[in-house]
Amino acid sequence: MADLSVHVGALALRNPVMPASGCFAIEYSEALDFGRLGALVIKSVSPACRAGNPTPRVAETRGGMLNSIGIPSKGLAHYRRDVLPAYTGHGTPVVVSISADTVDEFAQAVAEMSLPEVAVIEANISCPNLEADGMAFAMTPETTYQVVSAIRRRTRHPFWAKLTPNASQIAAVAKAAEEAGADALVMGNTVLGMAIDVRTRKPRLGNVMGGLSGPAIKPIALRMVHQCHRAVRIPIVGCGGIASAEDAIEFMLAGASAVQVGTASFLDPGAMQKIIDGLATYCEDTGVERLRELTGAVELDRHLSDRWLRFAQQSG
Amino acid sequence: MADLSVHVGALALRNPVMPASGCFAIEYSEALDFGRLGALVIKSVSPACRAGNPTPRVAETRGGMLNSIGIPSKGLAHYRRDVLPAYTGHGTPVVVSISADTVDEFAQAVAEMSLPEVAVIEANISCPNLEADGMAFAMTPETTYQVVSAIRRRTRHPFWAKLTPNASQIAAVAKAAEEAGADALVMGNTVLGMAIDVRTRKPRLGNVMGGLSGPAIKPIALRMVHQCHRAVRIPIVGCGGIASAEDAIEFMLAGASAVQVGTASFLDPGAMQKIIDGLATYCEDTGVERLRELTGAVELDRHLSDRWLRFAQQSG
Amino acid sequence: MSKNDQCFQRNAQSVASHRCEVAEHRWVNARYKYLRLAAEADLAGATRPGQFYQLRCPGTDALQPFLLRPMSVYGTGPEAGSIEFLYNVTGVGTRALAALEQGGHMEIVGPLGNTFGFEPGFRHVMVVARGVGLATMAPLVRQAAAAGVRITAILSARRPEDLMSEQFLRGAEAGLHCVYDSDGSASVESVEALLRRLLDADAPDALYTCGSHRLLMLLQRLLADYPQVRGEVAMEQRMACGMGVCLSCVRMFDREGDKQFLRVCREGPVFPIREVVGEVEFG
Amino acid sequence: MSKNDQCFQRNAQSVASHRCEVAEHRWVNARYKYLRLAAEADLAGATRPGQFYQLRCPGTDALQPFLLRPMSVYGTGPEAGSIEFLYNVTGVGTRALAALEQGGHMEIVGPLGNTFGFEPGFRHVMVVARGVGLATMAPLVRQAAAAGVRITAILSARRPEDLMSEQFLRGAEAGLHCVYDSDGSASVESVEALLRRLLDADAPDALYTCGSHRLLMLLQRLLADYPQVRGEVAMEQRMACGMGVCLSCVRMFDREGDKQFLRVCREGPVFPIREVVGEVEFG
Ligand SMILES: Cc1cc2nc3c(=O)[nH]c(=O)nc-3n(C[C@H](O)[C@H](O)[C@H](O)COP(=O)(O)OP(=O)(O)OC[C@H]3O[C@@H](n4cnc5c(N)ncnc54)[C@H](O)[C@@H]3O)c2cc1C
Ligand SMILES: Cc1cc2nc3c(=O)[nH]c(=O)nc-3n(C[C@H](O)[C@H](O)[C@H](O)COP(=O)(O)OP(=O)(O)OC[C@H]3O[C@@H](n4cnc5c(N)ncnc54)[C@H](O)[C@@H]3O)c2cc1C
Ligand SMILES: Cc1cc2nc3c(=O)[nH]c(=O)nc-3n(C[C@H](O)[C@H](O)[C@H](O)COP(=O)(O)O)c2cc1C
Ligand SMILES: Cc1cc2nc3c(=O)[nH]c(=O)nc-3n(C[C@H](O)[C@H](O)[C@H](O)COP(=O)(O)O)c2cc1C
Ligand code: FES
Ligand code: FES
Repeated sequence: MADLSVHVGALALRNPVMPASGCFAIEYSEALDFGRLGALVIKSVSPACRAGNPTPRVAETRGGMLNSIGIPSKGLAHYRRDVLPAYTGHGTPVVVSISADTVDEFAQAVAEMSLPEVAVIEANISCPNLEADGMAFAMTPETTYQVVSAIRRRTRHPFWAKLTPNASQIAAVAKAAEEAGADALVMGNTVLGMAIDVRTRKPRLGNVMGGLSGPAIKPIALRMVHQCHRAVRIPIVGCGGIASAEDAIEFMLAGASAVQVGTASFLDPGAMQKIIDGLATYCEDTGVERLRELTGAVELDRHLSDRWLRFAQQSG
Repeated sequence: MADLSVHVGALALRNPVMPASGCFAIEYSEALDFGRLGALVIKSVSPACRAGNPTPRVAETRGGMLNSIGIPSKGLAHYRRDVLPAYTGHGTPVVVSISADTVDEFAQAVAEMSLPEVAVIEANISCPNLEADGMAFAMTPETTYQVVSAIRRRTRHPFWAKLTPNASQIAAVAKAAEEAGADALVMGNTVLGMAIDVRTRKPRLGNVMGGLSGPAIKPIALRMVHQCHRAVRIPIVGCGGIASAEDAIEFMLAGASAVQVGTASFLDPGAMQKIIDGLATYCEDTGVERLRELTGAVELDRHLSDRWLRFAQQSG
Repeated sequence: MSKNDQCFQRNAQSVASHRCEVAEHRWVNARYKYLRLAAEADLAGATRPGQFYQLRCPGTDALQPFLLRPMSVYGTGPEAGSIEFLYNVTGVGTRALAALEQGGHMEIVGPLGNTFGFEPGFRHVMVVARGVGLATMAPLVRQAAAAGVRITAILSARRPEDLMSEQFLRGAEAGLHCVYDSDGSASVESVEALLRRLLDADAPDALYTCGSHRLLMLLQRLLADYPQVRGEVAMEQRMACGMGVCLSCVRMFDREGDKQFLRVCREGPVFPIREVVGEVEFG
Repeated sequence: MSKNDQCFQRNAQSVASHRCEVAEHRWVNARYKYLRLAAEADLAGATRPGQFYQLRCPGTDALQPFLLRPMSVYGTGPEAGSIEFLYNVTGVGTRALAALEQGGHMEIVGPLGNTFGFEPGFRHVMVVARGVGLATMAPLVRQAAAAGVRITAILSARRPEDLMSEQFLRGAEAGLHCVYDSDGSASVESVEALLRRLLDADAPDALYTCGSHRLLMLLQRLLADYPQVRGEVAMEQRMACGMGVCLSCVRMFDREGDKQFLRVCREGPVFPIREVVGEVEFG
């Protein structure tokens, strides 16, 4: 049996497969053995109490779905008391995901959640920054640097910055997060989208726009993982449209050290376990001994363009 | 029979359905009556001669495809002599799409192609700007303004700026194009993506990365059309994942005056005609007399968020 | 939200995606289809009345559903792996599903959701159903009949040919009252009069409803006058995960004076009628 | 690129997406399936040997092809709407296709591409096939047989059980030479010796090949010594549109000393063997 263990920085995981925030909760223990996952990532919590967005909160699209759940939250104290404990007894590292509205609130919240029972804090900096007119922190390198460095100053806990695919200069954003002290990147969140019901002429989501996830966005997320991998030296956790072991391998080849599975669990709550099993099978079938060696192992032919150009120049 | 005619600025079209550049050529006359389309948009041409990108140039993804054709070109003189004439005799407005490497080359090429037999010039400013390190012109408002205003100075022809969904601040880019004098926007082009073959570990495209198109990107393109519609007063031509009459309607409701169909034709070369027929049926079924009245007619409930907040506040 | 030692409301021993074979699939009337699936697992033993599954409706060339579709269990057994659904063919998913042929395969995820608060000691129950509500409450009717509990059923439909009373009772004995839009007997006023007469004559231990928001609101109002009658409703909401994970399916409920959002897929789909907040629809 | 008065190389009177019913679908050996479709349109009349269609392989739960799959026409008729394919079950699309049941439906787009340069006045033709090449050249064999032209066929395969010579000839008479990897007779040296012997003994008017790059390169080399023999090959390349529109399927050819990119789907799939540029593979 191949060695499926991976590292994300100093953190060792028994395998690279973990849930994506917001697509996992304690109820999945009815369908999965939490002790066999790589890590447990909990739904984002925000310090501010919020009810979340109007219904309908989900709509389907071709090969994917839109959601505008928002981050319903009852605050950090409630979270620590009533949410977190259920996740900490499974022998699997727990990742707490934080959202916040301002740089200070973010840093403060991360500090507060830097608890011994929490292995990693994931900062969901794809969420709106109220100080920048609601534009997500991770949309620009500048605001990324600001929030990540503020967080770094307040915690010694391993922390991952979760980037958004809506950013146009993803390599620069990734570098800003690295320079500001993030231990790893999660690439990435949902892509902003919209759908309209042509019968009622109304948006399909109560909130009008929402985040696109699922296989439809996989090529975009994969491209961004590859771009981040070229740009930074910190590890990358790939996320976006992963639904099979082959998808997970694709992300690892592109540069991911581990992967998160979101929407795929909605179609099969046992999806993560099937992906883990599939990784073992892939390794056996292809003679890979240590899965982690796949990270960044895409075979790029650096001379291909030149060869092609020379070849093509023969034509008139 | 409903009135399907629309206007894109001063240009009147018999219906809103036209091909997307690069997804249409004279060979489709085997499958379509060009006299029944709204307009004919030809594959982008660049003044510089190019062979295009290495093969393989296409790969499929979930609900879409990646392409890295590039813009093979034999220059403008060849285009004018050997390509354009085949399109001009069908009684349907011809849209010439131009790509270029620099601002000056762009402006020069548009000027050169501002011919009487050409109804509109589409400037594919989603293509790489060699003066900005290969970043596409339409990635930032600044470079958009530069190239569009340079083009505007050189032509009196109607011209449309084709934007890229890879830009993060799409409303600002749209406004820059409007202020710089574009007559309309085409929203939008492909989304940059990537795919890896997990068996060979090689990228599925010879060029490594490529543009994602097809239904997978529809929610993204639709959202951007909506954002552009809120930001500018010039007309918008919607493009991205349109494969059915309902998709076309969805784009019109979001703010498009006309639509372009790309990838869908590859799955059925008669797709555009079926969409046109479907638009007529939709109008009949829903009692719409003038299709153009649908532009921007999405029903947004401006008070919904407030109502929801008040409703949600009841909860503890 | 009720808690047990698992720190969450456990609705099933285990939930999984089950690959099933289509054992029977046919039209019941112009709009509804009956579907019987055969699974490996003991779904009959694992599933309780009121629970639902999420169906992975197989795509066709023209229809490509992505999310699963929540469907109440219409019946189970007699074989352990046998499970039945009764569904309205409406949108993308159910139209795609309708094309599935006998002998074909599909996946379903479940069992999901809670169950009706039925107690074998009950003497008399009343069910008020309309449309798809009928599929949801059929297992409850069977349960009540098996327990020897007397059943009064009020069935509402557009027209007599839409009623499906045989599909509802499946041989169970019940005092049956059918009301129709077509002759006005299904109007709120008529149904109110009918219900008051029935409740006054022989108040049931519990009253269950599903399938009509209008009937639900009526029953909530009526039940204020019959405090001894337990009232339950099976609700619907857009779902993604169906397991309580994604928070898409919330509705507001008034639980012991505390208004709160509950997940239809987890704390429901069955809720006390008295707790429903007659919310306006959003979006 | 050849031009006619339509300013492009017209390969068919009209091209359309045809909805077909699966009339027959069965395994031919462990890797190949035979598929016969029934369409409304007169595909038999519209399709010429060497042409292909793009198949919209219907998705399954696990396999969801997006692009159409190019497939040579293996045969047409006797009914006007009848069209046959013979395909290798390999990746996402063909595995999904293999699951399609008799009586099911699928869409195909065509006819696409050019045709073999066969002339009824020919006396003798030679066909060299391997793998899927067999499907592509089967209609040419039938055409030659019908025209009373003598046929020499060299079939290459991994092992005797992979050969499908009956599927290739379909009753046509031919001088048949079978070579195998398993006994070494399919090695380039052996095949070269065989071909030289055959060409020297009775040079054909034309020699056609499909299905092996190695054989193609060998034939290109050999044909230099037999300038009077016309040589043609049917090529493959990744495709999106299949109609000459998207420019994805280009390969380089040397046409009258001018190296140029041609579209396999439009200027091909049949090209003169002598024009092929033995390009390295990219990507
Ligand atoms: C717990 C529960 C049990 C149900 N049981 C039954 C049943 O036994 N028989 C039956 O006919 N119907 C039942 N429904 C309703 C059924 O889920 C919808 O009719 C179905 O999802 C419509 O799918 P569609 O693809 O045809 O429609 P589409 O319009 O294509 O659906 C688009 C999206 O909206 C969702 N949606 C549409 N209508 C509803 C609805 N009424 N409730 C929740 N989501 C909806 C779909 O699930 C899908 O995600 C139940 C719903 C719930 C929540
Ligand atoms: C003109 C032409 C005629 C053909 N005729 C036949 C035939 O009669 N019988 C037969 O078995 N095969 C034939 N092929 C090859 C056939 O198209 C591929 O085997 C098939 O596309 C593989 O699809 P897949 O989904 O199984 O593989 P996947 O690996 O899932 O395919 C992924 C993508 O690559 C493309 N692709 C993969 N292999 C090839 C290939 N060899 N050539 C072109 N594109 C490819 C697919 O079309 C698809 O777009 C022909 C190809 C061409 C170009
Ligand atoms: C219903 C839903 C809720 C989500 N909630 C959160 C969240 O609270 N915090 C967060 O960082 N990401 C959230 N996401 C984004 C996912 O974590 C993930 O990044 C995204 O869905 C892409 O992965 P996928 O395609 O595998 O789903 C949510 C996604 C979905 C679909
Ligand atoms: C094969 C292919 C080639 C394309 N070539 C061009 C091009 O030359 N110029 C251009 O502006 N857009 C080009 N595009 C982008 C399309 O015009 C269109 O914007 C995009 O594909 C999204 O629309 P769709 O989802 O309907 O295909 C190309 C797209 C494809 C798939
Ligand atoms: S559907 Fe996900 S929480 Fe109910
Ligand atoms: S496949 Fe599109 S040009 Fe050949």
